[in-house]
Amino acid sequence: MEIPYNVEERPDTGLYNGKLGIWLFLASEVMLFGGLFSSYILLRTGDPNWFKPELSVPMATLNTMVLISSSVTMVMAWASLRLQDFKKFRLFSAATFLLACAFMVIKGFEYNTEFSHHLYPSSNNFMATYFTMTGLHGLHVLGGMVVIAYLWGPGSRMWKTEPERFTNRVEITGLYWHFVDLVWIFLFPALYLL
Amino acid sequence: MTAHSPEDIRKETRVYIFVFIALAALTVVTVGISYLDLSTGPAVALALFVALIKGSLVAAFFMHLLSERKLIYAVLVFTVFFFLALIFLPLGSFLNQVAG
Amino acid sequence: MSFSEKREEGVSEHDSEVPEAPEGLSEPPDRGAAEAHGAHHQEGFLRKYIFSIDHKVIGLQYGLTALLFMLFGFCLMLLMRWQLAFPGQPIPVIGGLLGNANAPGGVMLPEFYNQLGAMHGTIMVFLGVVPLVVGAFGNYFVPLQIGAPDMAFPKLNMMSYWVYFVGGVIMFVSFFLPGGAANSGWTSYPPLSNIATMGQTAWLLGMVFLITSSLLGSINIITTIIQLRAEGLTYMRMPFFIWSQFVTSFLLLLAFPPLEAAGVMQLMDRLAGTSFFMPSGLVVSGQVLEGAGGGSPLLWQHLFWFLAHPEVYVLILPAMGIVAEVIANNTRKPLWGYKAMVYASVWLGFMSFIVWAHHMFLTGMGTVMSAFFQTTTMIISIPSVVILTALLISLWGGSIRFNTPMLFALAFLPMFGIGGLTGLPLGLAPSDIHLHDTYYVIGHFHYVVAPGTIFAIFAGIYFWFPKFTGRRMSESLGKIHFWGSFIFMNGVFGPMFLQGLAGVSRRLYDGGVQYSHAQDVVQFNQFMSYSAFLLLIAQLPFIFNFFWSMRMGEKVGNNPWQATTLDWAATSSPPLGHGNFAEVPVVWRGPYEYSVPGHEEDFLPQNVATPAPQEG
Amino acid sequence: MQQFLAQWMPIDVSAHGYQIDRIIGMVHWLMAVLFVGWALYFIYVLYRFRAGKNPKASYQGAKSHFSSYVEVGVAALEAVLLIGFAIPAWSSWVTTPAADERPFEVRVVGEQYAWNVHYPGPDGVFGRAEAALVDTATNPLGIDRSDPYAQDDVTTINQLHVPVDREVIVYLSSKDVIHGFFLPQLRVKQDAIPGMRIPVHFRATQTTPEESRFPACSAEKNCWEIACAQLCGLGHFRMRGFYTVHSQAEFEAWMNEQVASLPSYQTRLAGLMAGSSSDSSPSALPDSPTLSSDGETPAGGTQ
Ligand code: HEA
Ligand code: HEA
Ligand code: CUA
Ligand SMILES: [Cu+2]
Repeated sequence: MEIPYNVEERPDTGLYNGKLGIWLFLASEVMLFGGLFSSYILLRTGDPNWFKPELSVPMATLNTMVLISSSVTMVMAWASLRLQDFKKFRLFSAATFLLACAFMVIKGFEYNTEFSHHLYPSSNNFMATYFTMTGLHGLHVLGGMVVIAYLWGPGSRMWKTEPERFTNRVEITGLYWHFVDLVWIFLFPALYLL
Repeated sequence: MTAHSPEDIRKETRVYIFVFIALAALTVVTVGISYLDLSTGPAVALALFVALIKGSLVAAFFMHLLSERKLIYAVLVFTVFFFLALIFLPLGSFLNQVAG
Repeated sequence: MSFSEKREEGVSEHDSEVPEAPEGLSEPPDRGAAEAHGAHHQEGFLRKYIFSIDHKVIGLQYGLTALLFMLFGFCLMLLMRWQLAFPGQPIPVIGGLLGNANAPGGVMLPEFYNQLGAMHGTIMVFLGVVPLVVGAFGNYFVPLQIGAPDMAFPKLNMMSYWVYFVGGVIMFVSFFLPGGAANSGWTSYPPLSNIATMGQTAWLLGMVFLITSSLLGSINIITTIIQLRAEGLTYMRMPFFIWSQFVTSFLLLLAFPPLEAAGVMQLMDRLAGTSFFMPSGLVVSGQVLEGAGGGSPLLWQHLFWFLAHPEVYVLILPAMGIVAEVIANNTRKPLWGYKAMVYASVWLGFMSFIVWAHHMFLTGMGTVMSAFFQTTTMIISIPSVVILTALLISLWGGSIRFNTPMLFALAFLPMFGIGGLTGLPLGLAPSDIHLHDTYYVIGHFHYVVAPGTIFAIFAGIYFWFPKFTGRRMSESLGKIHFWGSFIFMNGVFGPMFLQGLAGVSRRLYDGGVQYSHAQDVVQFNQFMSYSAFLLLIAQLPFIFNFFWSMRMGEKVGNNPWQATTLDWAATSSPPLGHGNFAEVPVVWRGPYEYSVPGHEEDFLPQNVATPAPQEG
Repeated sequence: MQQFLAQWMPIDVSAHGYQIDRIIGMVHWLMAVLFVGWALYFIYVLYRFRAGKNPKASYQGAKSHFSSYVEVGVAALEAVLLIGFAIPAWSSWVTTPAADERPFEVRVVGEQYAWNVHYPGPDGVFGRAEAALVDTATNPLGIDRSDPYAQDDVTTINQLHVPVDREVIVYLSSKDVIHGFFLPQLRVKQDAIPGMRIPVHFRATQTTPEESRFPACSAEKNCWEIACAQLCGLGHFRMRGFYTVHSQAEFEAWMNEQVASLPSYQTRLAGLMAGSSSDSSPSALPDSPTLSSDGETPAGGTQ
């Protein structure tokens, strides 16, 4: 027996399984990052000696732009599939992947500068929060990259056999990807600007 | 998503571009604000406000929450409630600490 | 497609190359590709029983692993109970095997006692009960009771078991690390845990795995319940067990991540030298600790209890669900106040997120916040009262069959009653001043988890055993097991309330013999420990019964208890592969239509179409 | 009920303890009534509706709405307990007595596995203390004896002495991990958390009988002890201290004796001692400079 509503939507909920699943997952991610944000706020309000070293705002701004762009290319990739344009999908998802790479490289440079200024997680609680939050966010980016690469490469064979299902997969990956972007949108002012 | 004609989808893609421009602009705005020498309170409020707008744009359009099913909203409403509890109750306890 | 074909297709192996994203972005198996490969008729042993993606196999895997862990957790406790009853005396028989680092000459060291305590709590909660009630019962019976062929995401399901397994192995192996296992209590309060031995790092890693596993499992259960309900199975026709799993999964989904965050932070503190939970200027054994400082120990407590309070309802809600099933079946009548029970459980789940700081009254909480948390704590006791009341009143007018599952389910009621009621003095902050961190707390929660949840688990095992195996467990052994467990559980936990009132602290290596204020009550320790040892003996008939009945038990049909829910419409020991039902069930009515007037049999299954299907 | 439970509870010698005991008693009443009520019903039902006697179940079941009244009743009683007793009791528990009540102040600092007690001495002001100065053997609290306020400060280990019938504020903190400061007979329990300085206050209503005083008391029955309630490491079980409630005169005598034996004090502050015979342990000025700087230092560990 097939598992129902894997591809098609269940009439009373209007959802296919994967979409509900990913939103539930994202809900739990909200709580994960919520725990970190909560800690950040508490530590910061609770510590009269809170110290925040200068971080590179230009690099982070650039990275924000990169991540936002990758979100657009991701959503465009999905739209292309819905328009039955597989070539464009490939193009856009390759762009997404490359932008994600760019994000990670820039992040790497940033970390490097910080290390060279002798700023480590152990330096103070700001740096600890900074490295933990951006590190965890980076891991999420990395996870997303793996999936995007898979869907660009071997996973895309499914387009021939089950196009609708493949489109769903891309949609789900997109939802996740935008969430990662969304987290960054909050991390950026919280860690760099305030 | 099924009921969308190619025409609709093309329209959507145009919206995506607008959203992108808005996001980029708002990023510049946040950075700009951070160079105004505001005191902590307003600075935090303003930065969070801008981030909230940006986040809502991403959620509403890229994650197409605007046209999403009720069920998803229900899940998110719960999540937001518990998220707020997670942020504010510990903070409340910290501020309501017996000290001497 | 004939049924047998469907079976084979479901378990065929395919697209094993799909990389699973670490965040669990996994997807259901790709059946199209499988057909392209040509069906693998001889699916290997590995695929069928080890890396199975069938919810029933996974459920059994969860069940057996968790039962073993529970037994292990119990054995750890027996060592501790020896030390509590006979402080400083060598442990008989196995004392010599524990190693010099733990028990030189068979006499347990305090370090070792603390390891056992922390690991008993952790193992019982995270490796025993949660995997049993959610991983095993949830996995096995959610799809069956809602008439689904499998879970919504079978691969995710398999992953959730294996992630759990790895977490369990890490926890187990940590006993063999230098310095032994984690020894800072199951609550792992820093700074103690930050400066503890390597076992704590293993504990944190293990917890990250266990939390991830629960998360994957809960996504699966929620999606399955929402998306795969059989036709006609509206929300208000779902068995109460399904409701309890539904609410529980939301708790797992939303309450666990903050502890994952906290776990990462504590790992950073221990491995990267950060100071999230370390205030400045600590002096440990005369040495000023290096490090940035400025952190907050209370931050951990908030994040921990944000998880751990909902967690206790994760332990109890599915137990209530099991008890409700058994009671409805064995009173031969519908549950009284089903709707009220459903609303109460949703309410319980909701409230459980905002009561957590009742574990932290004595951390210097001001009046406003303590009033808030006391109020929410009192409010949350109401839905429990509602559910228990409904179950009790359900007995009225029944035709009560006293078989083994029913005995355990019935005993659950007063036992949970004792445990729940003793939560009230703890929930009022002034009385908690005296009772906090005493054996009163230990008594309170053991009454809810041990003769509470564990009894519900036993009830569930006896009740559903015929579904797993096609055979029934022996009733006479079952009754011995019941009475033994019932008596000795009370023998272990009852005196704890008196010890708590006297002010005996928990987690004391010697059970408090040095303290004057404990003198009147420490002598109970021997009685309690003897009860605990006898409790182990009382489990032997169960263990024997369990394995013996698998082979030799009385063979029964699909519906030996004349029950109404969909799980009993499936063949007993249902076929593996995605296919639980010979034909897709359609639901016509509510879950507990027993003794319906005008119907000659005393039960009317949900899926049987009667001339006039009634509104449920 | 209260008397019934008191059989197992330690005696209560504090001014606020009756509130705690009363609440414990009242909740246990509620619990007992609920439990016994339900249990009687339960047994009756099991007997009356057993399958042997009642082969045919009733589809309707119970029709009465009695249970709703029970539920509303439970909620109402909980509300009364909460609003009428628990919240006010907590509020008074956390409200530190004002300066005009002349509270006696003392610092208690937990460490693995002992209770360090720090008295401000006759000047009523705690001297400066600092983590860097800690020496386990000679100066466990890290008191800076060069601070003028510190000259007359008295320290003890595992011995807490307090006057009777007077508000006492204990400023609790810890050097290393979290401990639980528990005085069973005084109904005092409070976590001692490093990095924080939490005041607990109480008023003892009885002096400690001679046989319950350290070292005269026998471990068997009669000591008034400081217990550690919070797991703090392998020595948690033996982190046991003693406390003694003295009459005012006795307390002063004890304090003078301690001060007199301070090496710094004998040389430098002999004159001050002469004037401190009758009622000279002045309450600390809450706004005294040392104290407030104490509060500001996040380095709670060893202040
Ligand atoms: C399954 C687990 C479970 C459940 C259900 C509960 C339920 C409750 N718990 Fe408990 N609790 C724990 C597990 C649980 N707890 C654990 C593990 C700890 C300790 C953790 C640690 O520190 O290590 C703890 C600790 C704990 C504390 C902290 C104590 C302290 O450290 O000082 C508090 C304080 O408020 C509390 C309160 C409550 C309350 C008010 C309920 C209420 O929800 C209870 C409501 C129920 C009722 C009111 C019963 C109603 C029933 C009847 C009236 C019917 C009677 C029936 C018959 C006689 C047939 N609990
Ligand atoms: C779900 C949670 C759970 C469960 C079920 C139990 C069960 C038991 N617990 Fe425990 N306990 C905790 C959670 C739990 N505990 C926690 C969280 C703590 C606090 C830790 C801390 O301080 O940090 C604690 C602490 C704790 C203490 C206090 C220690 C101290 O403070 O120093 C004691 C003392 O007696 C105790 C005793 C027992 C006993 C005798 C049982 C018995 O009821 C056990 C009975 C077990 C069984 C009946 C299982 C039988 C298993 C089988 C029959 C399996 C058969 C196998 C197959 C078929 C394959 N526990
Ligand atoms: Cu100090 Cu326990
Ligand atoms: Cu709780």
